[in-house]
Amino acid sequence: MGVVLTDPFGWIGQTLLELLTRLGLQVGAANLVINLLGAVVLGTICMTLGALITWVERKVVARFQDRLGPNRVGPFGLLQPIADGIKLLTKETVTPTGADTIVYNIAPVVMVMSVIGLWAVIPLAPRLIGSDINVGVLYIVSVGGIGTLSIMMAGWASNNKYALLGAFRTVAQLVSYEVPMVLALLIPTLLAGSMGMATIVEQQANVPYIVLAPIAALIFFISSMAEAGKAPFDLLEAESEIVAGYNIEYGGLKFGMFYVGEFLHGFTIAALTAVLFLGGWQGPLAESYPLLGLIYFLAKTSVVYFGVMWVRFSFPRLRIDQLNTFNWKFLTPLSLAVIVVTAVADKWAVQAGLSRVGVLLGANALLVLAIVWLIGAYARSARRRLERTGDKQAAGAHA
Amino acid sequence: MLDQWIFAAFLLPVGLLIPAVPIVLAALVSPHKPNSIKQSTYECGVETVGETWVQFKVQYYIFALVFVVFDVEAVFLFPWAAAYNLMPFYMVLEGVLFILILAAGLLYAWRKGALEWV
Amino acid sequence: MSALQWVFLLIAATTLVAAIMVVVGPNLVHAAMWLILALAGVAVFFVLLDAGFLAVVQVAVYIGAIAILIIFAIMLTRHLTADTEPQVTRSWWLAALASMVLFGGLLTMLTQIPTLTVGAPPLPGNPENNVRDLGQALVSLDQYVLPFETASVLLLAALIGSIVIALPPKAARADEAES
Amino acid sequence: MIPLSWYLVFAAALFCIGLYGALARRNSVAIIMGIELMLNAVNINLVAFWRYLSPAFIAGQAFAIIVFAVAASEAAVGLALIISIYRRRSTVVAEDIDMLRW
Repeated sequence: MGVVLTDPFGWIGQTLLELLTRLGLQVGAANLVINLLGAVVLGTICMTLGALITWVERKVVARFQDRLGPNRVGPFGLLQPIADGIKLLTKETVTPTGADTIVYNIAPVVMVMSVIGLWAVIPLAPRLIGSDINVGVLYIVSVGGIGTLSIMMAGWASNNKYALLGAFRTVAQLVSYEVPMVLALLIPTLLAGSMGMATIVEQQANVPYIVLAPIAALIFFISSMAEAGKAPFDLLEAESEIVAGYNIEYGGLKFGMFYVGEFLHGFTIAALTAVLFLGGWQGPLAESYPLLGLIYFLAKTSVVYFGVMWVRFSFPRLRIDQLNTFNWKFLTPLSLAVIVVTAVADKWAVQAGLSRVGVLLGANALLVLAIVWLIGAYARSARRRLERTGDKQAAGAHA
Repeated sequence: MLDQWIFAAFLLPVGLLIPAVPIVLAALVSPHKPNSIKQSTYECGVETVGETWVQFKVQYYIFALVFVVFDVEAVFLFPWAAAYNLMPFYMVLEGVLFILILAAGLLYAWRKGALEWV
Repeated sequence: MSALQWVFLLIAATTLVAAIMVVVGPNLVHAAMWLILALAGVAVFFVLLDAGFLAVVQVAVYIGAIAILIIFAIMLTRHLTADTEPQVTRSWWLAALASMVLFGGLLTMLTQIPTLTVGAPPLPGNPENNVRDLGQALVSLDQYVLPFETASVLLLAALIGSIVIALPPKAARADEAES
Repeated sequence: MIPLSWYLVFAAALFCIGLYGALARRNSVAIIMGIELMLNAVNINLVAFWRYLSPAFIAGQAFAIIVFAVAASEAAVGLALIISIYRRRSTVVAEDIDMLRW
């Protein structure tokens, strides 16, 4: 019984292994079966979670807008996702004429795969991680990139101008925001000295990286929100203003898959932020009681996810040129500056024997001051230019 | 080393199967009464005019281009960052030089107006 | 035949079929999709070769970036009549012959070398440190620091060059904004 | 265990397919796709030789990364050229692009 508390996941694996070898399987084959079982379980949990999140999000947005939200089906409307699923399941599947049928049908599946695949490298609890590969951070970048591709596929295969145009714009936004996201991912790698996700969490035992690199954490949070297509970055499928973008020709469950994939992506970026910057499963007593670590991880993820929803329901949409300018002229240079400052300051702190936390926090604070000054200077010059041209126009009107 | 990849190697196909199963199921249980109006391209009720493959602005390509260059840059920087703790100061500065050279590229694109949304 | 060998053969067959579809298919966008599949197959080979870093880089750079660039380029240069024109040159049989001859020559050359049937030696040191060694090698003065910095200059040159080439002049851009 | 020759045969086949694509296709974007296949075949060879013959030296992987950078630059500049030519001449067929022919 003590084992169950101190190492429940190892115990489950061991029990399964014994069971399978007793059934006559070799150890290697039994390990394969256990991995397959784990993958199926994790994938199913993710999918269920994706459906559940639609309920959470609708409930939360209702409270933000002073409404009740779903409350008819089941207690608190909890069975709403199931009702939605059944409704989508029985809808007629319509494939538009001229569509590239195979690509059209594969696209939503690939979309969901790219999100579920991310969970392979997320450490859920101490010693509980699907693939503890030593390139975990880059794995996230590459699997996330497949999602971009699925949008391109969906837009192209629909044989619809607006779908294709929407896909182009969405892909342009996604690849743009991928640049600061990837650059921000360099910071945890640099601080932990490893790309393995499990190692990154272990290195945050004393200080989570949000303390050491608050700007990088914010950049990652913002740019991955844009990656997930959450408001205020969702104007390419602004439901309330224009018809949806790349997925306009999709209906029934295929559309549902895009929908679930998007919601699950939102939750996944919250989990990634929690793992990379908030210490993942780290917390008091987590090391000795892994179940507690799982609870810490889920709690941190939920807090970040609430933050995502908060931003989403509070801010209006950006205009597309603002969105673009914000990324290329603010986030990308800033993330480059953050890397340079962090790399130099951290090395200097170690060599001078100063406290790492103090030096890095100081460096970040200096960077924030520099940004504020720069933006202020830019705004002043812009105002002056506007006044000058405004004067000229006024003079022209008089003459 | 290879063992660590097994889970990911299973999860990716499973991630394909899990959404595929309901979609196939839906195709089986849902009604199927196609007609040409229903199948037609949805453009807010207006009849579709011309080819779908209209010409697009080159600006999209420029963004993808800048992205490719920075993606490859990050690929070079990740091993550098992973080895950061073992490095003397001058090696860190080499990485910084690498970043600065590419920052010059970003600056060029900015001045040239390649980063404007048109 | 071990399980690993079966995996190898399966992936090799998939990749080669995908590669053939890339070069013979009439539809360019489909060719790009097949190219993506072929590139993914190559990524699996990198995993089998214990080069996990290169595998994820392969997916991130080739599938996540270059493939998107190629699809954009296909869409931007799409001809209305593209699918009806012949996709290969008149002397395509010459190209086929040349590739066949090259493949045959390479095969005979490979059979001449007897040592190629050996298995892989175990990786020295801790394989987990693979990426770290690579990172150090890239910035060590006596190893690859010159190629490393040259690569950044190359990328800078590529960025500037392709912006100069692809960006239309300012007047044309104003026209394009209208359309 | 997988012998080294398997990787080499596979890479040779991939290279030859890419070569055929680069030589025989008329569309310049398709030619670039063929070239990408060839570069991939080269990369497999580099990594396979590193793994089987000299795993102690990191050279194979370092070379492969440089090849990635070259491939990305090549695709970026090449496709930019194609787009630029398309804008002037409305063609992407390699045979018709003969501005440099005297």
